[in-house]
Amino acid sequence: MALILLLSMSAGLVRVVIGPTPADRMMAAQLLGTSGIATLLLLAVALDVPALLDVALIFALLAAVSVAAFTRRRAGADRA
Amino acid sequence: MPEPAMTAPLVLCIVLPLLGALFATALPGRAVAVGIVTALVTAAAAVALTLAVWEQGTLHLVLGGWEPALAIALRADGIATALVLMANLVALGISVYASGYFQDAIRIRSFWPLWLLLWAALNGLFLAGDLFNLYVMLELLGISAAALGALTGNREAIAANLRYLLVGLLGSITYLLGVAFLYTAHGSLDIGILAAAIAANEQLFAVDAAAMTLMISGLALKAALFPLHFWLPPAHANAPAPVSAALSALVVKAAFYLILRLWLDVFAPVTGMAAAMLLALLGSAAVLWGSWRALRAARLKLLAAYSTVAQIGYLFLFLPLLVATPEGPARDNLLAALLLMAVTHGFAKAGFFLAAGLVQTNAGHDRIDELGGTAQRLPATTFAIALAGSALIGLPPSGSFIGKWLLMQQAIATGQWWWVVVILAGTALAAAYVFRVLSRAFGLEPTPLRFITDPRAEVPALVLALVSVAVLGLASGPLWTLLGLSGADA
Amino acid sequence: MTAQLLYGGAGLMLFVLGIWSFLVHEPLLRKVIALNITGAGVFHVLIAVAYRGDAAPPDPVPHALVLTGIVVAVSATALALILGARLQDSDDDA
Amino acid sequence: MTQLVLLLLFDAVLLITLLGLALAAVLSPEPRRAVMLFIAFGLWLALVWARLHAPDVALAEAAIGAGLGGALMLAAARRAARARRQDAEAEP
Amino acid sequence: MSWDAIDSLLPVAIVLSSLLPGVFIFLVDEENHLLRTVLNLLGAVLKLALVGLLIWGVWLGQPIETRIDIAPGLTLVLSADALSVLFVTLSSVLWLITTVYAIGYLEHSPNRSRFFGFFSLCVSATVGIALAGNLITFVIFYELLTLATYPLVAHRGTPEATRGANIYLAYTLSGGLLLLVGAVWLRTLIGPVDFTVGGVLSGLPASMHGQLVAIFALLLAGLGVKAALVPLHGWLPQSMVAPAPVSSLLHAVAVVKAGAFGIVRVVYDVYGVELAYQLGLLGALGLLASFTIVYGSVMALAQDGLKARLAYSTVSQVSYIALGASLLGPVATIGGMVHLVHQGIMKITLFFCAGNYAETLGVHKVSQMDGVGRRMPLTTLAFTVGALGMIGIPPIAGFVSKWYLGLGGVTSGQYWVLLVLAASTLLNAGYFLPILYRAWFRPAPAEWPKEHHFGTRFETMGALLWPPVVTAVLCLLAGLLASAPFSPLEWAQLIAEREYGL
Amino acid sequence: MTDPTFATRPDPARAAERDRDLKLLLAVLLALLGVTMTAIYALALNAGAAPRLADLALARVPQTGVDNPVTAVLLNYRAYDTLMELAVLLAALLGIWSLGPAPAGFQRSGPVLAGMVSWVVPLLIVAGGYMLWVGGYAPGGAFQAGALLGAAGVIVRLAGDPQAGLPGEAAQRWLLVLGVLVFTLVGLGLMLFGAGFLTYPPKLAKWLILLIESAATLAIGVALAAAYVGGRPTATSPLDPRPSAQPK
Amino acid sequence: MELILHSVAAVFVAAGAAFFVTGTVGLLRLPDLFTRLHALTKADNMGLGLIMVGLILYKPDPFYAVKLVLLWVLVMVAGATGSHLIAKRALRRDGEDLQ
Repeated sequence: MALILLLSMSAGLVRVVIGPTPADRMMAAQLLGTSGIATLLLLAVALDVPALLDVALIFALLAAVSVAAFTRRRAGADRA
Repeated sequence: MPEPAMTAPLVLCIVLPLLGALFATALPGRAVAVGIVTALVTAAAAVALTLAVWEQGTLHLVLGGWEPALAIALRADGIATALVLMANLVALGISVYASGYFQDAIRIRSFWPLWLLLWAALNGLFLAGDLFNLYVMLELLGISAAALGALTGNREAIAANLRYLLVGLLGSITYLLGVAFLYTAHGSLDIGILAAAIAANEQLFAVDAAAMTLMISGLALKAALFPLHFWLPPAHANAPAPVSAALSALVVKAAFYLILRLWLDVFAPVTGMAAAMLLALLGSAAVLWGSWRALRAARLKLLAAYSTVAQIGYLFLFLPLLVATPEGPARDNLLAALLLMAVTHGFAKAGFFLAAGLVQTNAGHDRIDELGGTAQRLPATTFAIALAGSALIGLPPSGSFIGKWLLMQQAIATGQWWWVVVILAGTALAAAYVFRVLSRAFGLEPTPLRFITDPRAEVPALVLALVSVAVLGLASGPLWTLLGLSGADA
Repeated sequence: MTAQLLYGGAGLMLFVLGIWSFLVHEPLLRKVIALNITGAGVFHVLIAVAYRGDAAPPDPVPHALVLTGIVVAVSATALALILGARLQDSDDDA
Repeated sequence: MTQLVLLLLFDAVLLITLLGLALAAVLSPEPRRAVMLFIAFGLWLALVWARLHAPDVALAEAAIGAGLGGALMLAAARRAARARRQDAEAEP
Repeated sequence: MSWDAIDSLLPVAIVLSSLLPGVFIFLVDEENHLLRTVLNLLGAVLKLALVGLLIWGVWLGQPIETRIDIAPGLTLVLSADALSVLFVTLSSVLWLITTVYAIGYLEHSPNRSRFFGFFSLCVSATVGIALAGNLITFVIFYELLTLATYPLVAHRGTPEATRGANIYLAYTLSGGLLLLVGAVWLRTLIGPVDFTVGGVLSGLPASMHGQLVAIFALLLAGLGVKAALVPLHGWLPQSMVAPAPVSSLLHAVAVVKAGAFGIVRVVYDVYGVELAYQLGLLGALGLLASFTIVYGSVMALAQDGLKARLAYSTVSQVSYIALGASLLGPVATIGGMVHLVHQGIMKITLFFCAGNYAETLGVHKVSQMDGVGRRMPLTTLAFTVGALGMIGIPPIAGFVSKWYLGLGGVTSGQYWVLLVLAASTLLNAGYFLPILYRAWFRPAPAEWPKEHHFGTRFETMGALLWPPVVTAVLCLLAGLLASAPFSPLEWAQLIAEREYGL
Repeated sequence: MTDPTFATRPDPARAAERDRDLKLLLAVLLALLGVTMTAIYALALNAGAAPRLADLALARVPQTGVDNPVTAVLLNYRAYDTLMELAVLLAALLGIWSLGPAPAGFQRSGPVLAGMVSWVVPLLIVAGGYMLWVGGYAPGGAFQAGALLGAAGVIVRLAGDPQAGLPGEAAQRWLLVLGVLVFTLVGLGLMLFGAGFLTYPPKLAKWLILLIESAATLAIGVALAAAYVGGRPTATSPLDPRPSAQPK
Repeated sequence: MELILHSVAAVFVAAGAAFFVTGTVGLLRLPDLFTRLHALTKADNMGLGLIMVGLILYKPDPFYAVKLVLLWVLVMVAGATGSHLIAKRALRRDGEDLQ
């Protein structure tokens, strides 16, 4: 199962690489994040390492941070 | 479990500057006072450590009370102690000098904590008995050194130190990969255990050799061995003077110390003539190229920086001779001479840079061709440059004279006479670049009234330079005792 | 120990890839990324060594080393990037 | 047995994509794309650590790779992109 | 005090008696003339007293030696034998006189603390060379001498001074390096090289003789630079830009003598005359010395600058010492040894006088010396004594040296030495007599180039006048009282007896 | 990185070609190196000392005061490394501070982002606390917790507060040194009482480690957030008005 | 019993995975940004939700379940905010990030 997810993620990666717009890449990254969480959850079960759940939790929390980081603009930066 | 009181200096040498750095960070208004007090107590701890090693031989402390394999060991043998003593005395001098060097509050606040962290890293590095701990120390050293070097804030300094930081990171990562290999093969990080394991497992020669190659090339990058020296001159030449002194005299030496430690202790069964020859050839190139560039340098501090490249090169010339010389008094002498060269260079280069900084402050620049008047207005400083310079050349009486004497002696004795040619050429070039500076001191300028005008700035440089010449050149016997080596006639 | 070899080998590939990129690419950001990838390669080797199959508990020592290494790497990255920013500022001023 | 093969396949895909990501990150001249790829690389790395039973490291990697390191690098990438644009404007 | 307590401290005390005042002089404020003068003279007098003690001890045959381990296996040995006493005495006596002269000469120019500091260091290095008991000690002090003289040559600060100093440095440091290699090489062969009467190498197997010849070449090249053997003499005329006291003491005495003294040490106390002769080293040395003697004199003829002429004369005269060392047999040794002293006092007289002419009248060239004898009779008288001594006119000191050298040549069957001496004497006369003629018999010009009046009742300042007069008297005494006890000749005979085991 | 020495090149087209060749050559060489190292690594894995430190480290865990073996290594067996690692972080931050004041912050957040921030930040802090606590017996610990706190700072700065929600300079400085300070003082205190530097008595180990970890978490969080701010705190300096005050 | 639970869980997980695959395919194949955005949010929320249900069924433990639900909510919020921000930026075409 995890394998399928992984394959799907790999395909998603293509979008990250090819773009064409940064928005596309970001969306793809978001999808990657989510499927990464899913993969971690499955791995937690498959490998019997419950702590991977915490890893997934942090993934989710920090996905928010990275989305914000991607879309913020510096005060005073010119709108070129 | 050794008596804590006995091994206390071992810990204190590292912890005291660390604490000082913390207080200097937390109390920025009192940074100078905290710094000076810390410098004094740390140097005192280093002296105490030296006395302890002098009396009892190698000190060894496993932190945490676990099995040595599991925990981190601190150890102070003769080599480490000699370098610790040198580093701490030099650092004390630099601290005194720095207490008057920086003028604006922001620099003062930035300098002291970083400087004390650097100091802690130096002591920690010299005293570490664990390969991964050494990695952490290397990083602490590299990061604080690069940050200190950029403190002047001008473009060249930032660019040079950024490059220094990146190169240093590359070096330490490469080193770490070597450590990973060793852990894979031998399951330990402790220097002593690894040494035994490497000696016992000859079938892992390939792994050990690979690890050695990785670690030594990573460290050679940090020690600025030719041709990996490219980052050093701009970084050292553009840093504030006390920082340049510390970088050139101590930080580079720390990387070399590690190479030596690995060479002598950990990889002793793996090292061979081919590797030693390669390193010594690079060392020769460093001697010649560094000296040549120093001769052509337009600026005083750049000259000093290139001279460091050359001086580090000399230290590598010892390796093939160490390989070729069987255990015994001759090898002891060679090892002691190696240490003597390193220690002397530490004192001399620190003195040189401090004095150069003073010249720069006084003249507003450090272009050698225009220094005449300044050199003459500051007789004590010029004198310090002269003393330090003669130690860099290797003129008697200086520690490096004895070092070079013994080096040449062993080169002739082992039939590797070609190093003598390198040493001679390097010495002649060094004389040329040092006297190129000194000849500016004899101009038609007005007479200075006093020998010393600004004691806090001039005395440290003078004292450090004097130590490299008078103390190390005339009474280096105690070094042999400290190293625990027989001082027999070779 | 197939997994160990697989992941360790991949780590070594990452290591050389990072070094290659560090050597050939000029911009600071690319050098920093390259260094981080090099570091990741070394961590790979360590974690692979620690891995002892799915049944046995892994060796905690390399894990701790890698954790320390990560902190060091991020510290250095931060300093390098901000040094680069200052450098760019001084270029802009000039 | 199949499980073993599947796991091996999983390993293979994970590593190939990981190396591919690293290569793409390293080869990308556009700073922001490089950083994004690097962040994705960090995510993958966390998966690797998870796979190798190193949850502590995976936690740290997730926090650093996706969080701080990424944010720091993004800030730098923004600067770099701006500098590139300025250069491009200045050139013609 | 008993000899036991003294004999291990005396040599080091002699070195320190000028080293410590030197260090303190650096710290003296520039305007504090009195303190500086007191320090200078105190050191010089103290040293002289200590040297007196030393002479007495050596005469009695006391072993006087200081040993300091600077590193295991490397020992600094300061010891006194008859040969070192000769050189030490010469340096100490002349130091005192030159210090007085230098105070008069320089007390009104800038950077005095620096000058006198280095001046004292120079003398310390020179006595260190004299007292060196082994090769490494010799090398150390030899290099120190280079370092300490460099600032003195560069002292004036003019571009020519800097250039001269750099040339001086290039020569002497390169020489020092060769010497260093030779010393290291020798040490690897036989261990510590203590200077021993009769040499230390005679026991070595013949297979090593090739190496010994190579080492000798290295040592000779190193020492020959300071001894100004042709073709290594190029620095000497260049460094005449230095102030007169420097030229007089250092270049006439200390530096060149250090080289010559080193050659003597190497021949007698390292190789041993017998071995050196067997290896054919003496012949080579003799040829080199003879060539230098003639070449220096010829060059001196062509110089118009007074100091330059004296400098080439030095090149020529110092090689008499090497010549003496190169001839097998005690008589030639006596000639060479005694010339070490005689040339020193004669040449310093000449340089003092040259300094006086320059300082008082602004006269720098031979062609400007018309009638100086009438303007400055005492100085010119001293000059005359020195010049005639150089030519070898009895009863002045120089005659004694040449006599013994000639005799040495004859007794060793090398008659060509006489030829060299004759040629040299003729040439000496050729470049000194015209000066004397001009000074005494040509009318003085209406105006001197740059005349100073010091407001004394003598022709010039007392501190400048008396030193050359005293040294001129010494030249006469050394010749007249050559056979008195403790005269240089007697001492040279003592050395020769000990070296040849007579 | 710009290098002035390589700034001028005579012929760009040929230089570019040579550059490419060089890159390729380097790539080939490094690939060979990678393959060689992999072979050597395989050798090391096969012939190496198989359990390495694993068994020993796991066996001693009960005496360390914590149940998570990684935490045991980090804060007990190799506590000294961790102490120095905190010092590295401090050094990097001090280096950043030495380079000048913080650059401008970000534009103020819109309502959606503000809404997210308003509950992600507390969540991050809670998660940090959880990580810290859980570190004693399960994966987690001071560093992960500190990183979460740092991430909270990042998101606060992204949302418009240029100081990333950090306190004033004086407080920041104390918080920064807190981790190393507590660590060192505990170590020295133990030495003073005869146990040896960083040698915890088994009974106290758990609490001492928790104390150190708490301090370290705070310090790491503050250091990471401050590193993201990217310069000296500016609020205390009257010369630099807070950039966010400028309307844009 | 356990076997049935596991099978059901597996079905859920498989369904979730299918959603992910769909999302990815959508991301790759759909013509413009906004339709891609749509596909993405679908895959996100549904895929993850399904997998979580599967996992909760696989290992029924309250603490575990709470954590999973929290995780899901978090992902939803972050996803929603992210999509919103992306869309806003893309529509306005301002800001240096999205030139």
